[in-house]
Amino acid sequence: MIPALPKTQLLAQCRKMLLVRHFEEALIGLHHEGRFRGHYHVYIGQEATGVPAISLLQPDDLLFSTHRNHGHILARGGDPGRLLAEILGRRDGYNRGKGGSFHTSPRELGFLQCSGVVGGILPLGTGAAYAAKSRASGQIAVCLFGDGALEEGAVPEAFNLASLWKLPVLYLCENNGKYGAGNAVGAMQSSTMAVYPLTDLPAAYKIPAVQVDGTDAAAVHEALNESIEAIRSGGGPRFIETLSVRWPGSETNWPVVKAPTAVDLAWDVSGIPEDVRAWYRDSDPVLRFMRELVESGQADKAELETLNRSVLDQINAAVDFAFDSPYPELSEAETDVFAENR
Amino acid sequence: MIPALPKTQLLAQCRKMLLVRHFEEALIGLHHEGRFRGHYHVYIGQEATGVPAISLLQPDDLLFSTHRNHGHILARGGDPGRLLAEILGRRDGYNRGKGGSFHTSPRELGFLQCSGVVGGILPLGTGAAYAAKSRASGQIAVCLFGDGALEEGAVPEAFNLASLWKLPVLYLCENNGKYGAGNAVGAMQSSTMAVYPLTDLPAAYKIPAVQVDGTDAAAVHEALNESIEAIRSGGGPRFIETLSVRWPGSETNWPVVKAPTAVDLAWDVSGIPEDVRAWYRDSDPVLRFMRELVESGQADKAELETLNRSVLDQINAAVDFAFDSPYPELSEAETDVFAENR
Amino acid sequence: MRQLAYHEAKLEALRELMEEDDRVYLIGGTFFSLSPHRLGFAAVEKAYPDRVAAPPISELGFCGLATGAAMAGLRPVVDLTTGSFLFEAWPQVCNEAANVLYMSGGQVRAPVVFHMLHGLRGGGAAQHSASPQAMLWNCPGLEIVLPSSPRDVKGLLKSAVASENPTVFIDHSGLFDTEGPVPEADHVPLGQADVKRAGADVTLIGTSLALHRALGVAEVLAREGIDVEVVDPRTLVPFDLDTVMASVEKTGRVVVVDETHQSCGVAAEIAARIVETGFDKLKGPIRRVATLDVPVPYSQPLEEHIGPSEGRITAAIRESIG
Amino acid sequence: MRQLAYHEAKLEALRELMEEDDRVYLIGGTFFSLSPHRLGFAAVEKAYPDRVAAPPISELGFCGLATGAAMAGLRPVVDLTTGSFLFEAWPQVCNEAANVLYMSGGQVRAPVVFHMLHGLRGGGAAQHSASPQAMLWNCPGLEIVLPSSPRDVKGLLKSAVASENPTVFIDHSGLFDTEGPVPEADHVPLGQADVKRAGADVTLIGTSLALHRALGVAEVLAREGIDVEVVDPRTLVPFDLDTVMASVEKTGRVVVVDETHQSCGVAAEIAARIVETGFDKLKGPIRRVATLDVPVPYSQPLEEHIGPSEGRITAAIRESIG
Ligand SMILES: Cc1ncc(C[n+]2csc(CCOP(=O)(O)OP(=O)(O)O)c2C)c(N)n1
Ligand SMILES: Cc1ncc(C[n+]2csc(CCOP(=O)(O)OP(=O)(O)O)c2C)c(N)n1
Ligand SMILES: [Mg+2]
Ligand SMILES: [Mg+2]
Repeated sequence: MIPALPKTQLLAQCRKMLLVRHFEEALIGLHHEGRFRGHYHVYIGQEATGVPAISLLQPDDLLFSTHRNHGHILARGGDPGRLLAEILGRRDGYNRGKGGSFHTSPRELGFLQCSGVVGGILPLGTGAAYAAKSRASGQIAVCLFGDGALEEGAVPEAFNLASLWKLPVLYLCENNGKYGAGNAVGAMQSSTMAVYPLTDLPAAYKIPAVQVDGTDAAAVHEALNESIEAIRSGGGPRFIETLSVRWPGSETNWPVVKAPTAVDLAWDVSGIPEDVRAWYRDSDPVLRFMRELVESGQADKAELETLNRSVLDQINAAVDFAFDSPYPELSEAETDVFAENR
Repeated sequence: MIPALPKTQLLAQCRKMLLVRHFEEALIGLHHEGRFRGHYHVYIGQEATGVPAISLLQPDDLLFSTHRNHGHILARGGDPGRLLAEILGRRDGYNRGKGGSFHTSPRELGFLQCSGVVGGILPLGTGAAYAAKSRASGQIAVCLFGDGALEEGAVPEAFNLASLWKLPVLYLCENNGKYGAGNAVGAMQSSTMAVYPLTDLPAAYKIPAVQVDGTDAAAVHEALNESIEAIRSGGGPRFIETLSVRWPGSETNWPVVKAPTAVDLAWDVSGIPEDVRAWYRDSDPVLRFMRELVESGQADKAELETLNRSVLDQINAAVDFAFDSPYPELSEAETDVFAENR
Repeated sequence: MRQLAYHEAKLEALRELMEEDDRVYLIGGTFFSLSPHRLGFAAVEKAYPDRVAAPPISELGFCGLATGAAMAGLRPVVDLTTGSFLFEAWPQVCNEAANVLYMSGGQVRAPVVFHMLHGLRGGGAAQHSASPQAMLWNCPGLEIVLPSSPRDVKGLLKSAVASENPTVFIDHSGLFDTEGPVPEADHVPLGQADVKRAGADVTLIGTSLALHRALGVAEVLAREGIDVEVVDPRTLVPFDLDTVMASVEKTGRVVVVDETHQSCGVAAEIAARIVETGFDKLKGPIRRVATLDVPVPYSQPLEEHIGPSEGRITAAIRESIG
Repeated sequence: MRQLAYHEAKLEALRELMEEDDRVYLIGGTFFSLSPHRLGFAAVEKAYPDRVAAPPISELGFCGLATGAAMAGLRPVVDLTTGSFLFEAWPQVCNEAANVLYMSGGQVRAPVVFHMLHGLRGGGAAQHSASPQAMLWNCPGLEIVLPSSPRDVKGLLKSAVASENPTVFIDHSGLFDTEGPVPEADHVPLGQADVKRAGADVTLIGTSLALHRALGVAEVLAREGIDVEVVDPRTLVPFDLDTVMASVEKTGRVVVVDETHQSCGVAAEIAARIVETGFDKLKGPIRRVATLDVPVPYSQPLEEHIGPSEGRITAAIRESIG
């Protein structure tokens, strides 16, 4: 379902979902063309989690993400040009080219760290919440991470601290492993996590925890809304697990786009290669959102086509911007090791 | 209650409990006399856990303990002379003086590591169980550790591995914090652990977990018996939490004996200083065991007095043995860094 | 000038920090481990109950928490008690705190202080006696502070907390009862070595407790007419090579005394820098007096044997002046 | 002699180990990270489904598990993929595995192998590019192996697994496609350095991928008549100082090329040992070409700039022969 919001907001969310999707598809294309090196991870399939979730945060809230951060940055209003420039290691990237894909982290948007260490942000985000509570700033901290993080001991340690000290932190666990690789058929039990459902782990630490369908924007909106309110009113940490089905393009370590996203796919997937068709039909959150927008009368296909084209234009401009950006000066390699002490 | 066992076995358990108790009291005395240096932790108050628990293991089972290991070693049949020699850093210590109190670890008794890193043995013990299962040796691994260990991330990581791979390991968590320092009055909730009861944590990992009174030898015997059987028959890991009340002599970091243990204290605590009397009356597992032995007709006080005297004699001999043992040669400092490769 | 014990100067620094800057939060430990001086800390705890937190036994978690809190505006000081327990927090310290400023391209600072005691402490054995400063020096992005005197512990602790960077502050329990002058209003910046004893014949470089052994040996050898200059770098990062080299140029002979294990230890780095910068000034090899490359034994005579003892320092100096 | 690629020789070692010793268990990873050669490992996995385990993302847990399994009689080989993830397991590796033999007084052995890739890998950035061997060299009780050739990777991997001690086996993805001779029945013991190129003018010491850069530079300089000897220690612990010193005695000039960060890095220790042992043989300072003391930047030109590049090696050699 779509969230109960005014049309302008719904279209803004749709736009962001398309922005994420097209950004990632373009990125994969650029990588296949050999136009940048390095490992990267795409957010395809999780757009209906990140976009509504992040739309509910305040401007001064503090965000932490992982290697799968592109979607979060764009959902928060990040500039695709500067994001791509960072992924290319260019001077105009958010981190001046020093961070790259995993670590792009726009401070101006409230991002404090995007860590490539699985589980690493949970203690950090819990600490940001500690600062917020200590200074009564009214901020909350949000940790956006994958299901795999719960296998790292850092995570239960963070849960314990957050629960004991009633810290204003939201743990948003994006479980993209539903029916995915490594999982037993027909079950959600992962081959590498004995705790099932995952919400049992935070629950053991007395952190209220819920599961929602991460491809259902309305469900995400509602769960987040409730949790954020509880956190802001001093209720301590909350945990939300959002479920999505792994995008088949990421079955290998180097993603492949077999079916570029287009508006009409929302109603007709027959043109999509058979081996991946089911995902686009049943599990694609962007196509679903567009379908629901039309079904609920909030938009017509033509509007969506216009929106989609404008997003594609924006991506093209971003690609140009990023490739026009030069590499940093070599001297940059030796700056930012230490901040100057006063 | 006392376990349903033949008298000889009950007296043997009583003897071991007294051995542990008198060993620790003697040790505290020696430390106060300045006859050795270094930090150490005593097992007083937990005798009715370690003694019956360890009596149920097979000779080739694999044991792992912590800084609070003296009781485990003696319960397993360790020689108090060699244990004390180790604590004094002498050549005849189990580890030739290189380990000390925390790390005394008689391999011949099945001990593989006594670690001073809180939580450190849980991955190790889980690994020994992995070896046992891999080689179908029939052994089980036993990790003996305190409630504090559950605060370390290593522990949930170990739980996950043991549960996923159905490893033959027993996690015996000795919670000596009942009503103890750092805990809220009248509750068992620790100020440093949000999970309560502690068994909720292994349970989240689908490890069957029970709580028992760790000062009740029969309860410990029964719980261990059942768990060990389940583990040996391929049922995977088990978790047992035993509850005991922290001995008041260990309220500071350097223990103090305010009332040396004697048989008749089991029936009359009036001679014990008032500030610690309640513990000896209500929570002392050794006095309780002796009381129950007599009440159930398995022994009379005179037998216990004889037993007690013989234990004290053994301790005296152990002290002499340990102090007669020389320090290691200085060249020993540079051996055992590496085992020779063939 | 007033004289204070090291533990008094350190406590004074903690008190003043709490008083002067409400962004300072203390997390964990007693800052004096199990020593009786921990009672002094209890008073600070009582005075600022909301700004002193006793965390669970979760070093990885609470070092990460402190780092995140620093990113979000606090000035947390974490006490890990023993340096060995820093290992538990290694990924948060070496892979998060140390990297965030750089990998964010200068956007995010993590002005956190990690405090701990290091080294041979008398019966600490293999698992409680680490001196992690050498490993940490191999991890760019961390400042490393090693006070050795009452004046330094106060001044450097205040500079560490004032610093914009993650700083590892490493004490030694063997220093707590040292006495020395502590000026009322004082400033000891990071990155300024201190010549603790002037001399002409040989340069002895040492930090923390080992520095005191070096000073003791220097006094004894003075009676024989051997004039030892003792230099205390005080901080490894930043490192004041100029002061060290000024001494080396004068003496041409160098002994480095240090409690980290020898291989890839602090003494190795100091030796390598001196060779690179002032090979021509050297009259002979640089000698290292470090902890032997063995895990720390429990037994007292063995523990004493492996450390940078006065006997080994004396021998190294004698060899050095040939 | 037959020629194999590094990845083939390594895979052959893994296969033979599994075949020859049923105590060998493989835990984690692919032993070839994300490279296409991981498909070769998939075949081993298939052949021994009960002896190859895919653990959760719990490096601390599974390194401890492997260590405990080794104590109890197995010969586990753990793959951590990237050296940076060894940080997660630091307490189990440096405070449990490294210490158990010593602190048990020789009673308990932990013959476990920790395998990982190290170093600058092209876009790994600050958190995926660690070279932990320098930090590990400061932790007594661990053997450290750094192969650089097809022959060495096979021989050393077999020796590492045969060793009675915990061993850290450190690969570099940049080596996988290197070709070289690999004798059918071969033995490469730990602790034996290898002169990879004989020369008379200057001694170049290097390990792992950096060794190949050193060899490349040596060939180029040979055309100018500069005759470089290239020595590969192959293992840091045990370290073959004799072979290194034999070369130093011949040339009197030393450059150490290494990919760990410079401060307290591998080059520092090698330099310090040479100075201690053979100061009189040195004609000038020992030069280090190590990774600059900065976190690893993502951007390609910056990453190339901070590593031990051929340009920097060449410059160091030229300075050295002055
Ligand atoms: C400490 C650590 N161990 C291993 C890895 C390698 N790694 C990168 S992504 C990943 C899987 C993470 O799964 P999940 O958290 O579910 O995130 P997803 O990629 O599915 O979004 C792993 C194991 C890592 N980055 N950090
Ligand atoms: C990793 C680590 N952190 C901190 C310590 C210091 N320490 C020693 S004992 C102890 C308390 C342990 O409590 P518990 O596990 O309940 O054992 P108990 O002493 O109560 O038997 C602590 C924190 C340690 N040894 N290891
Ligand atoms: Mg996932
Ligand atoms: Mg306890």
